[in-house]
Parts: sequence; C-alpha cells; structure tokens
Amino acid sequence: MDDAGAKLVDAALAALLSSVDPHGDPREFLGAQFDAGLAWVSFPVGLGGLDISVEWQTYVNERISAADGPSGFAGNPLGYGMGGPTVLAHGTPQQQERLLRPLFTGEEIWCQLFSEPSAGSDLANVSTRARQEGDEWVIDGQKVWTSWGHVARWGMLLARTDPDVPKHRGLTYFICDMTTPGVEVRPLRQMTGNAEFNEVYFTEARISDSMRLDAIGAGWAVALTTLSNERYMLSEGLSAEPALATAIELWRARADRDSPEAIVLRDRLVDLHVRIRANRLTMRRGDALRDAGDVGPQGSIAKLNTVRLNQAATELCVDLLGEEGMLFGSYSLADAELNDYGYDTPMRAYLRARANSIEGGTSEILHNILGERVLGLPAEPRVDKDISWRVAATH
Amino acid sequence: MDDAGAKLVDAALAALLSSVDPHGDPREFLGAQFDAGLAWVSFPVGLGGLDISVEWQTYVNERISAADGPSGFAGNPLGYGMGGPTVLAHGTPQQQERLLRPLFTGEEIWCQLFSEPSAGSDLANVSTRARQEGDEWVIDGQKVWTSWGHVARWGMLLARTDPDVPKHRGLTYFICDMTTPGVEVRPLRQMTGNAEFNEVYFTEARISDSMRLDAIGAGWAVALTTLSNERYMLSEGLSAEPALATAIELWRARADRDSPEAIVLRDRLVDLHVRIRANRLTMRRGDALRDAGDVGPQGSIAKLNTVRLNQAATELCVDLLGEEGMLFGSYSLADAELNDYGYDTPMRAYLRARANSIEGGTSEILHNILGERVLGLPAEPRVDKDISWRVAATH
Amino acid sequence: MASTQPVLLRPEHDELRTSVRKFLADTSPESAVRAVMETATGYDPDVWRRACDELGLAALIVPEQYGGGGYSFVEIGVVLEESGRVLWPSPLFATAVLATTAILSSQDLEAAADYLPPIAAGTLRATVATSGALVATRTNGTWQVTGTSSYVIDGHTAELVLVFAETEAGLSLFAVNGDAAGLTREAQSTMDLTRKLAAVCLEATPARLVGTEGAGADLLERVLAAAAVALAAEQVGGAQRLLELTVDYVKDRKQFGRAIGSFQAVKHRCADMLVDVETARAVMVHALWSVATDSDELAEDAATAKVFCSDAYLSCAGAAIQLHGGIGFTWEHSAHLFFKRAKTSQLIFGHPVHHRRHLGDLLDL
Amino acid sequence: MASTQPVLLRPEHDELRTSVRKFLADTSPESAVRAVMETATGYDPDVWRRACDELGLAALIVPEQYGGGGYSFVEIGVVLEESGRVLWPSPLFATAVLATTAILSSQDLEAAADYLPPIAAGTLRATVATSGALVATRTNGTWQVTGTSSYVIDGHTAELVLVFAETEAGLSLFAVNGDAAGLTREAQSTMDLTRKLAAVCLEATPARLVGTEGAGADLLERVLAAAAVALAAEQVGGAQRLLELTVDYVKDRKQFGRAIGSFQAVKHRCADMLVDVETARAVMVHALWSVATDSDELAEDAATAKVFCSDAYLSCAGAAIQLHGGIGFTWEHSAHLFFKRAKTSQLIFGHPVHHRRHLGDLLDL
Repeated sequence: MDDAGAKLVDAALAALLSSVDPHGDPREFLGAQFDAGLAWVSFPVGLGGLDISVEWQTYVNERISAADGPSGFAGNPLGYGMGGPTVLAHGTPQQQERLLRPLFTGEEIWCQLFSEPSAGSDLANVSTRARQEGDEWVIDGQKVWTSWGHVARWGMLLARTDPDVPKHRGLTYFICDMTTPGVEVRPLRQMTGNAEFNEVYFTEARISDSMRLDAIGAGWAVALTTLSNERYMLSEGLSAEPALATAIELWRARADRDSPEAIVLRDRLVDLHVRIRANRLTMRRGDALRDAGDVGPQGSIAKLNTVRLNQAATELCVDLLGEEGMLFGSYSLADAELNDYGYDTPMRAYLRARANSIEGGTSEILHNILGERVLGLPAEPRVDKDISWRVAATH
Repeated sequence: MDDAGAKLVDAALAALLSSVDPHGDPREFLGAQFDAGLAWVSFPVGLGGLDISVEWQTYVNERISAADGPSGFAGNPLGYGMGGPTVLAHGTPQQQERLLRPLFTGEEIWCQLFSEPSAGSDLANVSTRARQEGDEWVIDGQKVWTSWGHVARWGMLLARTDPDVPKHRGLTYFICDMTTPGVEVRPLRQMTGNAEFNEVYFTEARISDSMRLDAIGAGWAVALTTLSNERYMLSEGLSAEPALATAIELWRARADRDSPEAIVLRDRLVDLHVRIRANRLTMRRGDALRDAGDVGPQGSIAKLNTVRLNQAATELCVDLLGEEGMLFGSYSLADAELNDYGYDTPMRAYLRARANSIEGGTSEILHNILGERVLGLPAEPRVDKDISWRVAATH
Repeated sequence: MASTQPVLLRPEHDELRTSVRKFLADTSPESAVRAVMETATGYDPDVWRRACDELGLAALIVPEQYGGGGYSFVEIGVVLEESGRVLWPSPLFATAVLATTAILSSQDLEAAADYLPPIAAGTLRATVATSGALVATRTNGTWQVTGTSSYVIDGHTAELVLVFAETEAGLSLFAVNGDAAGLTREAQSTMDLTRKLAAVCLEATPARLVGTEGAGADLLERVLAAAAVALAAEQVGGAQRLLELTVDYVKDRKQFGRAIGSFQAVKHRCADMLVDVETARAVMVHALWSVATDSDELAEDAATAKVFCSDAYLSCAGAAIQLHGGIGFTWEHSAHLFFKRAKTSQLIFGHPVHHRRHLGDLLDL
Repeated sequence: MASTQPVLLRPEHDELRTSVRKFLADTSPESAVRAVMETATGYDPDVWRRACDELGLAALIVPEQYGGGGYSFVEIGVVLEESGRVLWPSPLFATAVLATTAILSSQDLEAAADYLPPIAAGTLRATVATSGALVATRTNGTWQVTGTSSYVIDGHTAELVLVFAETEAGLSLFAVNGDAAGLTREAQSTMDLTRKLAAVCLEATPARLVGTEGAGADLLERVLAAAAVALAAEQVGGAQRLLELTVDYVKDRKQFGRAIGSFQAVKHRCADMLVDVETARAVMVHALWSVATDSDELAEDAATAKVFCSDAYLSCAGAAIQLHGGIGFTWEHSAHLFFKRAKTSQLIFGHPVHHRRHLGDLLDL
C-alpha cells in the first residue's frame, strides 16, 4: 500500500464526504461514492474504481462507516460481492456501463441462478436450456436456492446452450432481467419456517443476446469467477461467534453452575471457545496472507471449521437450556421479527445451522477441494468426463 | 437344538470325560475329543464331528472347560477357527484325514499367508507366484502380518498361478509346509516394541500338488471361506471390556474425584460404559440371531464399534493417569512378561489399540462392506475390473 | 454386567408390528401427520378411537381384570417403535405409557379400578407431570395441590393429569381431573410440532392421592425409567425410517454421473447410520425386556437407553439432512420432522449429560 | 477477544528456518534420531555443540549483554517447529526455553550474569522442574531444598536444575547444581524415547534462591505459559511433517488399481489433517507473538495453544498411522515416533482438560 494510493484515496474520500451528506439519501451517497471511484477501488476509473490495490477497500469502508455512511454491500450482497467482479471480468463496456452503478447504489438488486434440483454439488450439470432465436435467447427450466430472488432485478444465469458437448463446455452465462415475462419466483420454506430462498421457474422467458456475458459456451469459466467470490463472501458472512456469545450468556445464567452437569457443559463451552478462537485466528491469517498477495487454503478451511463450530455452538445453546430447548417461537414468523443474526431464539439458530454444511459448497465438496486442489491428491475416476451432457444425463 | 442332538452330545461327553483325564496331557485329551466327534460337532463323523448343529459346540466347550479340560482353540486359534473349516469345505478326504486331527490337538499349529506389502485392503492383488513343475509348485514372493508364523507347521497360502487373467481368477490356495526349504520367517516389530507378526519370504519353496486346496484358479473362493471365519473370530477376540475395567479402576484410584477435571473425565468414562454396554448387547443380539439361523450385519458392526471403543477406552486410561501416562514399561519386553490381555501397562494397550482399525479389515473396508453388502449401495467405479492382473499391476 | 435379559423380540411380535404398521399407513400418512401437527390439540380423535377400538392400543399393558390386553412393556415397545417411525401424533405415549405405568406402579387398587378401564376403553386420555415443584396439603380430608409443571406431554388436552407433589410425608402422586377447580393449562409452542407440551398450573386444586403418601420418589423414578425406554423405542423407529429414506435417496440421486451413494463420503456415513440404528436397537429391545420383567438393572438399562438411543437418533437425523442436501433442509421434506423429534426427545426427561451423571452414581463411580 | 497480535511470521524467519532445517537434515536424519533415542543421555553432544557454535541455538533468546542472540520468542518458535518436525533429541527445549525463560523472568540480574552466558555458549545444560511439592529452608544464610519432582525434561543430564520450592514467603525459584550434595536423579522410561524425563530427588540439597523469595507462583505460571507455546511450535512442526508423509504415501500407494488418495475416505481424512495443521499454525504463530510481546492475553493464548495444538497433533498422528495401514504400525516406520511425541506432549505441563478448566476461570466462566 503505497503513498500514491494513499493520496488518491484520501483525496477522493475527502471530496466525497464533504460533497454528500452520509446521513442523507443512501442511494445518492452511494452514487457519489461510485462516481468518486470508491465503490470497488481496484476497478478502473469511471467504473466505480480508482485502479489501485484492493487492500484500500477495507480502509475506505472503515472511513465511510465511521462517518455513518451507507454500505453498498449490505443491501445487495450478491450483486456487490459476486455480480460486480463478474461483470468487470467478463462484461462488455456497454454492460459494465449499464449495470455497475445501479448495482452499487442498490437500485437494482442481484441474485444468483446457478443451482438446480439436479445440479447441486455437480453444478456443471445444469439443464436449464437457452435456445437462440435471432438476437434473443429463450429460457426454459428451473433454478433453486435463489436468495434475494423475490426482490432482485437481475439474475446471474447459467444455462445450457449446447447439450451435445461435455457438460462443462455447453454452458453460457446470461444476465437475466427478473421482471421479464416467463420468469416466476416462488418462495421456498425451510425447516426453520422461514423462506430465505426461492425457486425460479423459466417458461419461454426471453433474454436479449446483449445480456450474454462472454462467449457462447464460455459459461463455466464465467461461473468460476462468480464462485471464487462466493466462497470468500460466505466465509466472511457465516460465523459461530454469535452462537458462542449466546452460549456464554446461557451458561452464566444457569443457577446450578457447580453441579456436575454444568461442569461437563462448561468443559464443552470452553472447548468451543478454544476452537472458535483458533478459527478466528485462521481467518485473520488468511486475510493477512491475501493482503501479502499469497492466497492460501484458509478460506475453505475456515468455511469447514465455521460450519462445524456453528453447528456445535448452536447445539450447546439448546443443551444449556435443557427442557426449555424443546420450545420454539413460531414457524410462521416474518423475517422482520428476527434479530440482527436473523434469529429470535437459540432454537431457530440451531435449526438454521443445519444448512451451513450444505449451502455454498457442501462439506463433502470442500473436503474434495482441499484434498485435490491444495494437497494434490488424485481425483475420483470420472465416469461422465468427455461424454456429451445429453448422453451422461440420461444414462 | 433337538433331543437327538442332546443324547448324542451328552453320551459322547460322558464317554470322553470318563475315559481321559482332563488334567492329563492336553494333546492326549484333545485327540480323544477329536475322536469322540466333539472337536467341531458340526463336522462329519470321523473328522472330529458328530454331524449335528453347530450350536452344540458352545455347550461342549462349556462342559469341557468346567471339567478343566484343555481348549483346541487357545493354542492354535487360526488353525481351529479358520484352517479347519476351510479344509473341511474345500479339502480332499486325504487332506482332511491328514490335517484335521493334529491341527486340533495342537501338534501342528497353523498360520495365514494372505496379506502382502502390495495386497492389503486389496487382498486379491497378491503377487506371490506359484509355478507348476511336474506335480510340484514352486513358490516365490513375500507375505506379511503373519501371526503364529514363527511356530506354525502349516500355512494357508494364497498364491498367483495365472497372472494373465483378472486378479480374482488367477489365484490358487495351498497348504504350505512352513518347514520346507525356501520358506523364511522374520519377526516384524511393532510400535509397541513387541513382534506379534512376521514377514514370510518364499524363495523357490516347493509344495506338492497334493497340498493344493480345491481347483487351480479357485483360490479366491477358498480364501473367502477362510475370511468369513476370520471376521467372526476377530469380533470375538477383540474387546474393549478390559480397557473399560482398567479405566474404572484408574478413576476410582484418583484422589481428586470431586475436581472439575475428574468430573469431566467421569462423564467420558460413563459415556464409554454406555457405548461398550451397547456394543455388548449388539454382539449378544448377533449371536442370538445367528443361533436363530439369521446372520445379520452385527458382526461387522461389532468390529467397527469395538475398534472405536477400545481406542477410546485405552486412551481414557492414559488420560486418567495424567503425566504418569508419559511413561512406558520397556520396548524390548518378552511377550511372556505380558498379562492375560498381552499388556503390562495401559500405555502398551493404548499403543496396541492403534492397530485395531487396521487388522482384520480396516475400518474403511468395513464401512464399504456395510454400505454395499448390507445397505445395497452401489460400488465405486472399478478401474481394475476385467483387466489381466499383470496389466493392472503395472499400470 | 452380563445381563441375561433377552436381546431379541419374539415371532408373535412381528404380527403385532405388521398390523400396527398397516393401521398407521392407512390412518396416518405423512400428509395426515402434517395436518394434525398444525392443530392445537395435536391428535386426530377419530384415528385414536379406531386405534383403541380396532387394535386396543390404549389397553395394551392394562391388566385384563381392568379390561386391558394384559400385554407386557415389550409389546407396547413394538407399537411405540412403529409410532415413532411415522411420528404418529396421538395420546398413546402420555396415556398408554406414562399414566398407565404410574397408576399400575402405584399399586393403588381403587385408582386402578377407577382409571384403568376407561383408559383401556380409550375414553379417558391421561398424562403425568414429572417436573416442577408442587405442594399438596390436606384440609379436612381432601387434598389440594398448588404449583406449576411445564413440558407436560398432552398436558393441555388430557382429561386426567397425574402430578407429583410434596406432602409432609414426602413426594406423592396425585390425580387431578382435567376440569378441576384452579387448574389452568397452557399449550407451549414446541420445536417438535408432532408432540404437544403444556404448562400445567394448579392453585389449591382438589386432587386425589394415588398410592401411598410419601411413596412418590420411587414411583417417579419408575415412571421416568419406563418413559426413557419408551422413548428409546420411538427413537429406534424414527432412526430406522431415516436410514431407509436416506439409503433410497442416495441410491437414486445422481451427481457427477454416479449415484451419490457410490461415493465413500456418502456411503460411509450411511454405514455409520446403520451402526447407530442396529446398536440402538439392541439396547432398546434389551431395555424393553428389562422393564417388562422389572429387572434389578432397570435403572442402568433405562439410563443407558436414554443416552445411547437419544444420541444415535439425533446423529442419524443430522446425517439424513446432510445426505439429502438442500432438499433435506426444506419444510416439504420429512427429514426435519424427525430431526426435531430427535432433538426434543433427547432433551425431555433429562439430557444425556444428566443420565450419565445418574448412571455414574448407580455404578458407584 | 479481537487480539491485535500478528498471525504471520516475517520474511527473515524463512532464512532462519532454512538454515535450521538444513542443519538438522545434515546432523539429525531419522537414523541418527533412532540411534540417539536408544542412548541413556538422549542427545548427541557433538550435534548440540555444533548447534550452539554454528547456529547459536542455545543463545537465541539470551539477551546480547549475556552473550546471547537477543532474539525474541518468535525466533525460537521457528527453531522449535523445525526441531519438532524431525523430533530432534537435544537439550534445546529444557535449556534454551525452560531454563532461560525462568532465569530471564526471575529478573535476578546476578543469576542471569552467572547462568546465561554459559547457557548461551552451550557449555551449561539446564532444566526446570515444574511439578512436585518441594520445601526450602534457610539455615545460617544458605538455602536447602527437600522433595521430589518427576517428569523433569532432561532432568538426569542437566548440569543445572531450577526447582520451585515453598518457603515461608511462598513458592520460590531455586537453582541447584547437577553435582549438589543430596541430589539424586533417576531417568524414567518414557513412551516417547526422543524426549527423556527424570525424577529429581532432593534431600537437604544446597540451593541458590533465584529472584525474589515468594515470587515463584507468577514465575511458574510464566514458565508454564512459555512451555505450552514452545510445545505448540514443536507440535505444529510434527503435524506438518505427518501431513506431508501421509499425502506422499497415499499418492503413491495403489490398491484396487487406484492411488488410495483418490478414495474419499482417505482424501477427506487428509483434508482434515490439513485443517488441523493450518488452524494449529495460526494459533501457534499468534501465541509466539503473544509470548514475545508479553501480551495481556498470554495466559489465554497459552491455554488455547496447549488445548488446540495438542489435540490437533494427536489426531494427525492417529490419522497418519491409519492411512499408512499396517506399515504405519511398525517400528521401522516413523509414524509411531510422532504419535508417541504427540500423546506425551498432550499430557506434559497439564492435560487439555486441565487447561480448559484454567481457561474457563480466566474467562470468568
């Protein structure tokens, strides 16, 4: 982080904060932040950036939140965290021009249209079809696990344009207007009773070829750009710390802290404290390595750790409550009634945590990634390699 | 278990115990027991049996041990448990005539010559060669993990007679005279310092074709007979009960039983007690089902449970000793100095238990067996199926 | 240590199992369970009536002289396994296990004569409140109980509530009518919608002493032991069902061109479910015989069953959700219904940590 | 909670690591380790001398005014990681970590001036006895210590033994010469042959008070904290080595026509080893800085390191044996040497159960 960067950033921040009121209309402020090149500082000038090292973004965010300014991430996390970088890496100047600013200001929320009922861990197996008709594409199929789908204007859509080549090669990536006729979003209720996710149905929905990202058949490469940003986002978003804090409160609230039962639970609690502290240090280590330009395996490692720890910590909370742990607020609760972490009781957090080891890459897939990409262990024999998707899907 | 059987058995037992002194020369007694058909009651008359249900054997053994008689199993477990049944199922009358009686009396101890450095979990991959020369076979190769090898007269040998067919089809089963020139037995020292096992080297060792068991190329089928008896034997032999008893003693011996540390260890101890009791009931259930003629998966389940439990129980013993757990008797200890369970200290038992999850089928293989044979889950894609062993082994 | 209790069921138990399974398949498919779990009462009166009339489930362990089937705890164990297998929401557990066991164990012949015949006939739904600190006082010959007990199974719908309250002679069992003065019941909103709990509040509520005054402590221990073993039967039934659902799914579900059940990560976890189920079954069947024969080791067997079967069921439920992937986390899929039952049945009547402590005491550790 | 201690080493540490690794590869290959571990003294005097002369390992954290390198605990952590990686049997841990830390922390300038220069020069091998109940009495000006302390690292060979003994003022640190009257040392036969332990018995043995009388309790806590963090560095070095050995083996070892590392059961267990190693490394590096800067959170960081790194090392060692199959259980293979170090370094200076209790107290739980 050099002085040149420091000068640029400080100047831009000063100008921004003096010209727009951080407490005013957030969209106006975010628009000005984009124009000042402080949206994604590593992006080119004119596209929300200053073309400087990404490390400066943390500093910018701290300064703005210190001034009570709004966050471009909070209201549109998938857009800011995944959509922006993907459009920058693979989009045309026109697409970047059209999409980035309203994405950052939150005028246009984004969602992700990758997973399907038959394309979960095997993401490249998507069967949603895109057929070209003149300068339009006609989409038919179904997507699932779409968070933000019910409020999104744009969806990052991975669709199959050529079923007759091996599955990774027949995919194309589109930016889909969620308001187009033929796109139907249905909420998907979870075991918590809440509906964070949606199913999205496409019936002859039409997308202009101008909203195709990168080449026809290049969809998998584009999707990998999106996914690499997803895993990083998740390890940031998912945390066992709130559950640990709750467990500590609940343990302190027990009247029988000297009983053998409580002493055994205390040992579990302290052990969790140790492992969560260890995981926190691992994440800090990963960030420090990344800042030093060395991307280690800490991201996937932290995801695996965090999943186990959050499931264990939320369970300990319920166990600390004993019989009271059998109670549950309501299964038909509006999300509005939930607290910052999205939970009203430790029991809801406990149930919600069951999905941690599935969402954003199952723990099984993460083990494969660590074993194969980090340790260099050989892959499983692949039975579907080099066969056309149509053949593989029907065998 | 019908009355006819009862009459037969009681008569034979009465005759045996009245004619031979159970406290006398064990070989003489065991010889008489064989001749009385009480060696393997389910075997044919004249071959150590009475041709009646195997369930009577337990009764016979109880009666004889009540009379302080010797055991045909104790001094030659592999021979009695695996060799006998294999010779009966696949041997010629001459072979049965020659081998069974001295096997049971313990005059001729048996060992197993299956595993090789490159044939562990993948047992059918044996590379020890047997080449036919006239009415003899010439053996070259190496076997490993051979317990009793240093004292055995006969070895159950699985050797490759045809390298040019798929691996399961090119194997032949021999009864190898361990005193033959060209057979060298070397003790194999373990991490405990003891040497329970041996390596066996074959250099142009010659076996008469009359000691071949079943047809040329039928070795794998014969080996399966041996193995089915091995798994049963192991689940009988291996037990976590001694370690649990030790752990209970060690916990009771602690002066600080009211300390938080001790209370936490006590919870671990009781949890082990619960799981070991549960495993004991599972084994009893397996036996009861077998007696009722229904062979369930309890054998493999008990092996998996017992392995985990013995490793956990022996570790708890060491943890209960605290710093004293850092000490170790001697790594150059004669087996004679060991107690009934083969251990002088909990630390030796702890180290020995590391092998439990490897010997007699690794826990990974047992999981495959339960998943595929019991639950009917599909096997892994097999890359070495239907290829000649020679090709598969060199690729 | 080497108990001689049986570890197998008898052939005749298969017939009982078959008829119960068929009855529940007809009357309580998952759609019906989901409908009933959304109701306030939490059971279907018609199905319960048929269960009593056609199969005599409420009467099973009631002695014949009280119009019951005179069967042992082993038989009701078989029924509970089937009811746990489909999460049957019904008065079975509270009425036919808890209340019936409490009344029988109290050795109060009058109470037995008054309460057991209607229970057997299915015309009286009862329950037992095992927690809370209640006090009973006698004023001119009649007992009055005051205090609150929470987490009472079917406590808001039971027509007869048996409670444990302290008298000068010690803990004692009392019977309280559902419509008694000063009795208020409040349904509690539960994680497991297929099993309703209520807080039962008594204010100088007239009650009838059941059994000997002061004999409540032993009675409570006996009821809790039976409850733990009955839960174990439900837990094994549920875990077995989860194993079947999961194995079917991973055989059918393809990813990367293979059934996911062919991947060791999935296959081995299924194998661990099998290990849990089969081991829990051995513990459970043995404990059923132990209750049926009033074994000396009943306390140990009950604690062992509560610890082992609770944990086994919960880990099977966790594995089932994981191996089903996202679909296993949805409301539409049945996995979460079992998961919630697994977790709550681990917590009710004492967490395994508590039972390990208790077992340690029994083992003189 | 949000500590600001660094979680990375510095570039210059790589140079130190490289030179130490090369030195140990030359002087302590596995064959040499196996030879030394069968000796009574348990170290190679020539190698130790070269380590002191060529690399100044004994002098590393000794301040320059005492002829030391004046480096921080972070640097010795790097050396310990390398020494743990090859299970180097040497006086390093007892002399350069335990004794040096005790003397430095005692702030006894005379003792420092007398003992640190020879320690730095490699001419004095020392250790600290942390356990046992010893008593010190002063008779006409000279102290005498009586009592026994067991499990003292290098206790049978150290030329200077620092012991903690009770005086009227409380626990205090004393220095005892290896040839002092009434001092007997007995080697204990250890599970881990690469680290020798001894019982040290003092009978009215003349001793020198080090630091302030009665200041021993804080001093002992400080020494134990440093010891726990130093162990963590060794543990991470050993676990990292086990991961490398195992990954190499499962890539090479074929069964069923495939490298066994391609099977998920093996691959995922290797991944879990990686998770353990990388997480333990973050904890360890952070704790090294915490010792080096005498952080307020040192006690918490040390307890966290002892619990986490001990367990991580042991599970890596267990996995390494399992994934090597039968060969991993043999005396010839190196896996068991690491396994024995892993288990004993989990037990020494307090089992994780003890450190969790202590940490709970620190966290006011």
